[in-house]
Amino acid sequence: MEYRFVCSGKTYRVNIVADKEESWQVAIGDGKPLRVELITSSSGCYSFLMDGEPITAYAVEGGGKVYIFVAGQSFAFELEKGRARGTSGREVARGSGNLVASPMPGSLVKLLVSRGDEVEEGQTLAIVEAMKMENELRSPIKGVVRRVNFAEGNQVDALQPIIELEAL
Amino acid sequence: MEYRFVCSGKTYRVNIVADKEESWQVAIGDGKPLRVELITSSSGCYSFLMDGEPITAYAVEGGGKVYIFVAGQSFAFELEKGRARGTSGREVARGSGNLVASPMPGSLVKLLVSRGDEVEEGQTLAIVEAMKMENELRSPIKGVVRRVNFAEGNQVDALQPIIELEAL
Amino acid sequence: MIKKVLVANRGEIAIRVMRACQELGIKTVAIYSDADREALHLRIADESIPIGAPPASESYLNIDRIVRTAKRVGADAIHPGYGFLAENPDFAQRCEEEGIIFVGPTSATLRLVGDKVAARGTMQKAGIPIIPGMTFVGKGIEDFRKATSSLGYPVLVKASLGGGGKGMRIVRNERDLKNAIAAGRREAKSAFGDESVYLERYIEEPHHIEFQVLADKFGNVIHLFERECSIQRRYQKIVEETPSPTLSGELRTRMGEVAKKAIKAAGYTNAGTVEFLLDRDKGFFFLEVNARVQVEHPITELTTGVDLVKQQLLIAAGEKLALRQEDISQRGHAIEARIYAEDPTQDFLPSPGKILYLQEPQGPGLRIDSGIYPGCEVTPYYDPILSKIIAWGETREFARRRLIQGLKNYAILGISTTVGFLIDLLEHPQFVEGQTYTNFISKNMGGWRPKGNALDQALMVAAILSSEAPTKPEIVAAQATSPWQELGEWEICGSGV
Amino acid sequence: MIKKVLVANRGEIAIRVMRACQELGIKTVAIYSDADREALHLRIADESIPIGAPPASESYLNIDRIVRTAKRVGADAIHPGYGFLAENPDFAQRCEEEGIIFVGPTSATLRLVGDKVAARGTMQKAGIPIIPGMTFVGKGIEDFRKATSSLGYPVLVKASLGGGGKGMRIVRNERDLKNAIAAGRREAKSAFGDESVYLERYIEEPHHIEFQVLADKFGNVIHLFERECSIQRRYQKIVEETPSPTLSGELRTRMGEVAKKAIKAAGYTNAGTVEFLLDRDKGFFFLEVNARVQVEHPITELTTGVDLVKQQLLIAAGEKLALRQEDISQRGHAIEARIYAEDPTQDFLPSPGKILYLQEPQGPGLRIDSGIYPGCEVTPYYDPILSKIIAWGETREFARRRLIQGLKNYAILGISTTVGFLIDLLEHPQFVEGQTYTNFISKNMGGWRPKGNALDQALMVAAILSSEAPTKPEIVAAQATSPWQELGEWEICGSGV
Repeated sequence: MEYRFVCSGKTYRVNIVADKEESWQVAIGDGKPLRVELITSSSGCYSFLMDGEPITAYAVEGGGKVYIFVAGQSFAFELEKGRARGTSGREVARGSGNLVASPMPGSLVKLLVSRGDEVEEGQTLAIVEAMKMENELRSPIKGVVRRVNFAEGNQVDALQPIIELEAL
Repeated sequence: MEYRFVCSGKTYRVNIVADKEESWQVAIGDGKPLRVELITSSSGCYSFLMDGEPITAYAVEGGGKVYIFVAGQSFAFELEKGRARGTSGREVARGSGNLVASPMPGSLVKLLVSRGDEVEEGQTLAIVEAMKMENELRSPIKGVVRRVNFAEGNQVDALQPIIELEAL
Repeated sequence: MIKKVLVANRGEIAIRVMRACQELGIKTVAIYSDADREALHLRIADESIPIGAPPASESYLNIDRIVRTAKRVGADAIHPGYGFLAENPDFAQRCEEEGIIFVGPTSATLRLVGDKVAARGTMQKAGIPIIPGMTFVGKGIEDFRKATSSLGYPVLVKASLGGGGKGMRIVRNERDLKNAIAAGRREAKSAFGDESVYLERYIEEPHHIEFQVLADKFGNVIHLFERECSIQRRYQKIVEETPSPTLSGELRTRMGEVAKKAIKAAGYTNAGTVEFLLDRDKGFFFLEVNARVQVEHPITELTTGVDLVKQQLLIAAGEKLALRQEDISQRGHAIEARIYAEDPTQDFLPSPGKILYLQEPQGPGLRIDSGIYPGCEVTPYYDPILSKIIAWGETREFARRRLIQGLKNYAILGISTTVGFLIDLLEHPQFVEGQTYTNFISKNMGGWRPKGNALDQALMVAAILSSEAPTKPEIVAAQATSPWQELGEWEICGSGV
Repeated sequence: MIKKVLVANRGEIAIRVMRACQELGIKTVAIYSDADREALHLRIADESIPIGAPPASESYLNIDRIVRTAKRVGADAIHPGYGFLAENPDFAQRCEEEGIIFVGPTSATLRLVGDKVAARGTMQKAGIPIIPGMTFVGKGIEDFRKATSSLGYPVLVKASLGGGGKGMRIVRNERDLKNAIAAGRREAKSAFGDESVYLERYIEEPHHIEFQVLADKFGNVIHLFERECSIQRRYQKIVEETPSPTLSGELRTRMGEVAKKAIKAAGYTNAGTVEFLLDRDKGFFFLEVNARVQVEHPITELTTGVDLVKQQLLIAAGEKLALRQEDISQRGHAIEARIYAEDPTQDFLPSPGKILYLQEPQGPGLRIDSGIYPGCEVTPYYDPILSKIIAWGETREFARRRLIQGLKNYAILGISTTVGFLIDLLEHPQFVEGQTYTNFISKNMGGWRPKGNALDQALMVAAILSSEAPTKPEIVAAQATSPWQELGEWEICGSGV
């Protein structure tokens, strides 16, 4: 069986075949399959043998993602939903290239453009403050401001489009 | 509403009335009701205000009991099932006074009496070893051995009657 | 002695202070904003009082409300922790006026050392080396332009009331100067309520070394050796250690004496830190006095055996320092790593959200000062520090390995954190060699991503869990918000009722 | 240096040893019985090998199998931990024959000090004071009766190969002598594979004080001061501290020198402990040499800053002691409390079962050496120790308060533990005053029950949870045994597949 996981905007293919009880053959992408055995699982903590090497992983699910901590690194995976089912908010904000959103919730402290302004790629369009840090939102493209959805002082949510652009 | 909880063989009455959302009036036995408010709960950890005093409690349920840790002390409660529904294994073993059982699983290393023997109250009848510790099982009464259910070297479960006595 | 302390802070430092109070037999009062109704520091305190809306300006920075709360609950002292009002002279003065002990220096001292520009002048007069730069607050752009003409680029924009890197901007050419000053002013205003900024020469690849001092009200001053705080991102420390691998014994002694001199020049009392920059030629310059307990104070505690927060409380209560300089020695080595709710793959962008899973490490030589619990919400309102992990070892190398093992067992899921980044930083060959300087991260860790083998392992785990997942309708541990969502099989027990 | 260590143990001590190995860059191999397939020490090791059925005699005591396993995996050393084979001379000898480094003294030394009767003779000859009693192993009951006629009652039955209180019985009159000897022999046989017992005068209300020593293979011996281990139940320590509140500086120095003399008399190498009884008149008697790392070693580590397990490994590898006596000093105070799966309301009866919930404390000055995790099964096969919590403080009182706070935040649910008992013990006025002696528990803590107000609070919580519990069919965290029982809302994610 093949799964496609999305992590930080990249898609990863994983092929998995159940071997025997609590044992699998798993291959990443077109790589060689590895034998993975589950030794124990308890309260979100899982012990595996991966090709004989003991690996402890922690996993939890929330908000449609699975979060996994292994070897000190943590990852958030989403199962790829297929193109037919449309794109998520995050994909819109990042992928289409003409929407500018804050990657985190915060307060819109500065709005540097208005409707109709021409902007350069990399130009700072707005500043959002969260956790006492200012973060500049820059234009992903050269274009024209088509819409501004918020005013200075507004609270904005993560990935909520603040400015909509049209490419030039 | 009244609950009856059994803990270490004793029964405790608790009266509880819901006050408003996440707030209750609770009385132990015939005591004065106390106002208890729930502040937070997360992953088995609960913060309450009891009569204004902050109390953190941990709780989990398993095997028909609820386990509660508060102020460094832990308790296991069972809801009293009512007399009509018979007595549990533990109650049989302890309450009737004529059954001798090990309070923990272990190995029966020594059997000191046989069927028909007369025994004194407090006399050692058998020795069970668990976790490298010998534990003597003593007679709760003066009586006669009616039955011996295990042989030396057998594994015994917690609260499984090993010797049955008849009072003299 | 103090009887009851109101802790005017939140998170790990509020808990740290409360623990010290408990050990001294002092009652504690927590305050909390509406966003912190479920925060961990409420569970530790003897009582907890709400003090306002989530924005800090309406709660943790609300001087009037905090002072009134202290009076109402009968607290005879306020401990401000770090950040928020810790170095606010108006707050300290208000406490003085109301007869409440402020656990820190006097308002007059705070005013002096808090004004970086004034402090630079005082130190210069006392014969302490300072970094070349402005000794007055810049007004119009011309003031700044003029300063750069003698200093040369790069320069650093600094907030006069600054601290923790807030309001700081490095400027490498004339073109960026104006924007940098404007941004610095906005951040300074938001963080400290004052937009004064000035310029200093920017020293390339310096070491950031600070000395911990304790000063009582009777003129006794001791230092507790240094902390090497060069590893920073966004001008904020993220890894600190002591002893510094850079200092020779002779230099350490000399800087310690200068630190004590600086403290005396400022008329400083209570626990404080004298920060220095050490340049490539081992020249050192006074940077500022941090008039608070520092985030990184545990590494000093672990190597000297002195409890700094308890000392703060004793000094504030008017006691004489029981420690003399000759009582203080360093034993072994300690390293602290700060765990932030930040995404190190996105330039340390704050990452608020819910902690869906938490497993903290333990074991020999590890100390965890934590402000989080499983299921808690990390809100976007405050500094994104979650916890600190500190390792002590007989040698730097043993401490480093312990810290890495600790981080590898510090499972926080649901939000991005600095854990994985810190492991790779601590394993970097330059860190292993003790080659720490303030641009270590931008130079060595740029474009950091988790290593491929960890990603592969995580993908395999994800695939296994996906392939075995039957339908199950709710989230365990993560989103349980009321008792009955967590107690399984309860009805077996309850059915008899 | 050693490259790979097989740790012939389980639980917290196996993990402790593995952590020391990791810090020294040594690979680790865990062994486990069938009962321990899911034990925590497997998660820490680089590889894990099953070695037999649950009874220790078929697994952790199976010398042949353990040695063959070590050879097969290429381990050049075996660390035995404490208990099991730690002080077994046959095991050490087998390692010597097979060319495997045994992390401990030589088999010859183990044979000498392990035979308590022979050790008493050796020490007597070296001029070290010993407790009056038999200097030979008793055979028939007459041997013992004869000994009691000169010693007088009460006497102590002790296993010649004993340790940890196993096989020990106090006898207060002639009538109980025979049964006590038989029981002592059975326990000794089961614990040590040898039923030899002897009698010693029973000293009333003694202090149990031991000195930690390190001895290399070049004749260098140092001591690392004492541990006060008087608080015991069933002849087994449960609370230990250092420095001892009972010793004067002069007595401490004198006992330390005697401890080193004893170690030299025994030709002892590696880490070891010389145990003394201190009577009411401050007279001290050699009790025995413990030829292993002790359960309570962390309190010495926290006050001296020396990592004893790393020292064990370095000495075993043939290195010279880098520490001299004058390098060793005590800083502050440390207290350890042992958390056992035992029911303190039922005379410390072992309480095996599943740990349904676990929340371990953390914070300044606390160290947790733990062998458990949420959901793990505590089986009835082995010693019921779960974990140790150790508090360091600048003073005894600060350490004591920290330890109590730590215990109050150490939530273990599902089995009975000593946590609540330990809190009340540490709060007992006699403990606060430092009045510790070996019958402290029977004298001060008899019939212990949790305090009524804790019970009341727990009952209120139980009632609230009962009253709010709707139907919910399964147990969270507790009984989850496979991934899909724990990942909620997984199908939301999986539905796209």
